[in-house]
Amino acid sequence: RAAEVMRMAVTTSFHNSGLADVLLPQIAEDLDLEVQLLVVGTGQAIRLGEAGDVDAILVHSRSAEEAFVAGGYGTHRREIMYNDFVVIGPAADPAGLREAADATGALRAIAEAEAPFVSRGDDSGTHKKELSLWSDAGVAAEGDWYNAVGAGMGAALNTASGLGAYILADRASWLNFANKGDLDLVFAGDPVLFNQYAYLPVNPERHPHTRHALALTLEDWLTSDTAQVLIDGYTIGGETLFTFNADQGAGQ
Amino acid sequence: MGDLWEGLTRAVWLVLTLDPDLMEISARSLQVTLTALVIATAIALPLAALLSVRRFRWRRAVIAVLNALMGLPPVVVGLIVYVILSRSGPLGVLGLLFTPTAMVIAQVVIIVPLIASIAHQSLRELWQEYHDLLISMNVTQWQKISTLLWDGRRALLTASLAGFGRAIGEVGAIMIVGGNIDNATRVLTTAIALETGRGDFALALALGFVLIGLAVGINLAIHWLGRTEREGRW
Amino acid sequence: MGDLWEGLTRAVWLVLTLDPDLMEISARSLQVTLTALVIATAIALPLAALLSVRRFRWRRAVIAVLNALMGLPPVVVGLIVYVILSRSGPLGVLGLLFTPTAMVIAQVVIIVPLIASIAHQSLRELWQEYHDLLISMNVTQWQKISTLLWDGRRALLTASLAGFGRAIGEVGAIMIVGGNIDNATRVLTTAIALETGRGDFALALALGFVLIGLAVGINLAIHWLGRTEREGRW
Amino acid sequence: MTELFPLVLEGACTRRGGKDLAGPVDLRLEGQGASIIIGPNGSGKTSLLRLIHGAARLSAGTITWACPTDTARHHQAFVFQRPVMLRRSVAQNIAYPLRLRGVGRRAALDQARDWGVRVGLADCLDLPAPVLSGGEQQKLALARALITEPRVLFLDEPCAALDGAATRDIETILADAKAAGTRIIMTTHDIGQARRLADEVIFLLHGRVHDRARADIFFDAPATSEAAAFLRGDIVQ
Amino acid sequence: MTELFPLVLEGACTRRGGKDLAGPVDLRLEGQGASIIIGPNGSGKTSLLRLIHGAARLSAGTITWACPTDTARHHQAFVFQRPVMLRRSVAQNIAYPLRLRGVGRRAALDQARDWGVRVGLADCLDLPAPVLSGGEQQKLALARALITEPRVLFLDEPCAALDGAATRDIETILADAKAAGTRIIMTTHDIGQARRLADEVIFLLHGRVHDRARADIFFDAPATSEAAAFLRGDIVQ
Ligand SMILES: Nc1ncnc2c1ncn2[C@@H]1O[C@H](COP(=O)(O)OP(=O)(O)OP(=O)(O)O)[C@@H](O)[C@H]1O
Ligand SMILES: Nc1ncnc2c1ncn2[C@@H]1O[C@H](COP(=O)(O)OP(=O)(O)OP(=O)(O)O)[C@@H](O)[C@H]1O
Ligand SMILES: [Mg+2]
Ligand SMILES: [Mg+2]
Repeated sequence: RAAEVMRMAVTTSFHNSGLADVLLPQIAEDLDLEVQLLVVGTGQAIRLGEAGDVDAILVHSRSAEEAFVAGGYGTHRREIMYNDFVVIGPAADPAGLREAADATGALRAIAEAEAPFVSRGDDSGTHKKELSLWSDAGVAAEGDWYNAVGAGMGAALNTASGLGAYILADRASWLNFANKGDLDLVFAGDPVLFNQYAYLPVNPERHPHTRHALALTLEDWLTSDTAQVLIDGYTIGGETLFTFNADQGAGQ
Repeated sequence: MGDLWEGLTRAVWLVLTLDPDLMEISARSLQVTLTALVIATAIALPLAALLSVRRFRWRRAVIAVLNALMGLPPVVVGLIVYVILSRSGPLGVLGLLFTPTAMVIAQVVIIVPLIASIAHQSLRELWQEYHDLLISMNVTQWQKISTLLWDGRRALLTASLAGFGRAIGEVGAIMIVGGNIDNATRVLTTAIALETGRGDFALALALGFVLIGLAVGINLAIHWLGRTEREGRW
Repeated sequence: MGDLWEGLTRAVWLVLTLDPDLMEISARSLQVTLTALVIATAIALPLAALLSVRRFRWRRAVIAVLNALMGLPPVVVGLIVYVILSRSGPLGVLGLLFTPTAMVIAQVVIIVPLIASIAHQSLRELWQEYHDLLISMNVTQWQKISTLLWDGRRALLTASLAGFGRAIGEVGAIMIVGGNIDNATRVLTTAIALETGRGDFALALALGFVLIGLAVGINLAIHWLGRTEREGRW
Repeated sequence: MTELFPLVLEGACTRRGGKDLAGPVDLRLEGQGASIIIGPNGSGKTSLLRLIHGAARLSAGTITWACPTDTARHHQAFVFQRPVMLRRSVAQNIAYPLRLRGVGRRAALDQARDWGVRVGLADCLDLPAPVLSGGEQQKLALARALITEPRVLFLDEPCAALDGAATRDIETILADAKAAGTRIIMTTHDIGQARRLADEVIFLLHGRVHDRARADIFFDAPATSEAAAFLRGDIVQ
Repeated sequence: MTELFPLVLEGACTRRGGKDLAGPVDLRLEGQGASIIIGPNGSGKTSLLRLIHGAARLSAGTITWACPTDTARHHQAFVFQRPVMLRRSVAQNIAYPLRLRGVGRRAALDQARDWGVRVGLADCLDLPAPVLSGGEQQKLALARALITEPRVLFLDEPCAALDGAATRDIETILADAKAAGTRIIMTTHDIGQARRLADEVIFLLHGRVHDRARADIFFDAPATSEAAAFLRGDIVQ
């Protein structure tokens, strides 16, 4: 048992990647700190932070994060790493996404073919990304083929697997997902699909009971070289998942 | 606490304005639950009566297992139904996954043991009362069962209502087999889970209050109907 | 279907190897559920007995509401408990959120109406039988209640087991108030939900089978203990 | 009409919780008249009646009717010491055995009302049966047994809660039934009633047949000292 | 010792489902002896007994004891027509009222065993009460009522299911209790028993007191034609 305990709310996509299982034991060893993860939706993570029920949050939804800091709920926002979104679909690829030039093209192909598509539909970072891609593509995301499931990444993937549908997912969740069925990765690589994770300690002025010092210690560790090695070195099936991009000079 | 209050006012507002989304998912909740309830009741009550009147070797064991199955975790039920109905599963060709039918199936599996256990509990007492008379009249198994079910109907209401309550508030299983698809399989509970995940606690609570109101309303209505029957000792 | 089979074998394997993670979360599941069960039973049974023996103006309404509350959706209970225990809520200073205690509280709220309703159902019958005698003996309210509870103990077992079943299989509420924190508040059901989200159905099913085995085992054990009492007409 | 009798019990015995409630009993009953079973409280009268009727489990021995047991069961009716009231109206209670035999609702209820009036329940036909007074419940049970016109009628202290007039009425009904060929097997603690109705008496003690005799012989000159003591109202051993 | 009597009923009436089960009744009961209530089935004997005892709701009129009702209730016991068996052993059933009064477990059970033996239940003290025979259940109910040494004892056909010897024993116990000052209010259909026990007779018809007289007068020269008919065993109107 570690001497200190703190709580951090993270999104399902981060947790599903399995990276936490690599980072947390090292944190416990280096800092003698047990980080308790609350794995929830992005919106819920932010609400937990606002209520002071956790000491820090790690999410990927830039506008919501900035509003969080602007509202005085968090002290600051620190970017840690990014991964990327990928489009998953039936291996047969009926809409022909594999030929698409960029992300918007891929989505347009789905809409034109009216191939079944599963949307998270839960205002998560992934969902917001998907919506912005649809609007970039100039396609109205509606119709029988468009299924807004209102669920976490894993549940949405399960649904897509059951329906044989396309879905936008983060690479980490996809690689860790076991119920692939006949789904396959059909599109990836467009820089617009990069997915930035940021760390936000909860503001101790608003919630004096929060363990702010521990949150800052953890931030230092997450932006340290140790973390960089672990994050960049984390692979599944030979694929790198995350790219460490913390500005190591920006620490407090 | 602010969330509670805001949830309440939003619930009132949603209901007063007859919010179309709310109406749709409430109607679907009711439809799925009532269908499941009718099916489950039709299975569970005769089963309970049979277990009361019939002595066979494994009777105690069957009753214990039935009791135990009240604890069937909904997520597990959901998973099993998912695996069976999924495209690669044995019943995949029916294409039932992510339809209200799949949700009904899962709910039936969940509430049959509950209704049967509670019903058995009161039918057993009634059977002890009736036993001598019915045995002496040399009635058939089927006549025993129908007599018990008819004369015990008041008590069986509690069993059915317990099933109704469990089904309408259930989320774990129907999330998996229904998929919470907007305009297709979204019901009140899955919508609540969604709003919770989004962090919109007030809306989640508002939907929750609507759901509680619905459940309480239906119960009160049934009790009120029950009361209009002649008030007797049964 | 392959998942079902693989789930079964993995369940057997996990149990046979006494997998330490499994042991830990199973123990926590049991601890939380049994604590909640003890508390809920201590509240619900006397309440049920009181409702049976005492006539007051709103009695029928209270019973109907209690029946209705069996349908209290767990996610809503979870949310309400969350809002109350949250740091910005009225009981936030206690720091109970995301602890097993919070999970116990939510479970108690969920199963009290269930246990009370079912218990009331059978105590009402017993009270009809005993009514004349006890009234004629001029017993106090408290003596009525304790006599009913004692002589009806067999039937009350079903009520408690129903509560146990509901509590141990519950996931919606304890996910919200417990947070499913590894090594702290993870229990079997939340672990199942987690594995389901990861798409690892086989592991989820394996945990589910362990959970079902646990529930069935405890039920059978209790029934077996019940049988060792003298076999009688009650 | 198939013949039900003679009925032969050989070493018949019903046991519960390790105790012989009645038996072992050897008995041969012929097809006519009324057999009255008497004996002290707890001597096993009820148990023996239930055993013969088939409502109690036969733990040892045999019970043989002259026809298949199922046929025999079909022609029997039983009036319990503590009548069981179905949670229905009085008329529905009396009609119940007819409904079981497939008689239509209307016809069954009409007959039930007739019988209700005959046993003196005219005023309470539409009450819920469980609210009836003790005597009324016994009358109901009688009507419910008689309505199927059984060929064998078991009665367990059918008049214990009845007033004098009702007792006389019921005795008349029973005598009529007997005259019409119904075999009556009955217990009672009312020695006067036993005298009036009995063709033969079976005296039970500790679950066994202690004495059995033609009624006139039994009452006038009981063969055993226990029977004599019982008739005098003394404590039997 | 506070005085319980006289007990005065004025227009007392218990109603159920729009029907007067008993009453309106005007009655003044003094503190001595045994009042036997008789009347046809359904005439309201049980209802009147329950009303006086306080087990049935008083729908109209008043019932006044010479002391506060609570005190009066404390000194009463009631033996029901259809005895209620607690789902416990016989001994525990008999001990139950003592336990309610705070007597220790051991002491209560010892007394219960004594009383069980006195009413003739020596052999079944450890059986579960619900399996007892009809007569044994009535004996249990009697013992359970007598064990608290009540000053007023209500009995609703207490010997209906008892054999001759048991009836005589119970009558002796009741006569002893009466001699020791216990006020007895009892119903019965056994006119012989009424003659043996009654100091006064209350004749009930359609829920009302139709006749009331000293026992010797009532039985030898009933004042009303209905009472005379009832005693003859004729149907009363
Ligand atoms: N809840 C009720 N609703 C309507 N009628 C009732 C109710 N309870 C009892 N009665 C009727 O009231 C009458 C009086 O009943 P009660 O039990 O007092 O009679 P009783 O004189 O004790 O008869 P018995 O000699 O048969 O025991 C009966 O005719 C009975 O059917
Ligand atoms: N399940 C049981 N276990 C043990 N003893 C039992 C059981 N059932 C009945 N008995 C006993 O068996 C004996 C016979 O009972 P039964 O009812 O046949 O007597 P009975 O002759 O009808 O008496 P009564 O005249 O009082 O009605 C009684 O002493 C009773 O206590
Ligand atoms: Mg008997
Ligand atoms: Mg009566």
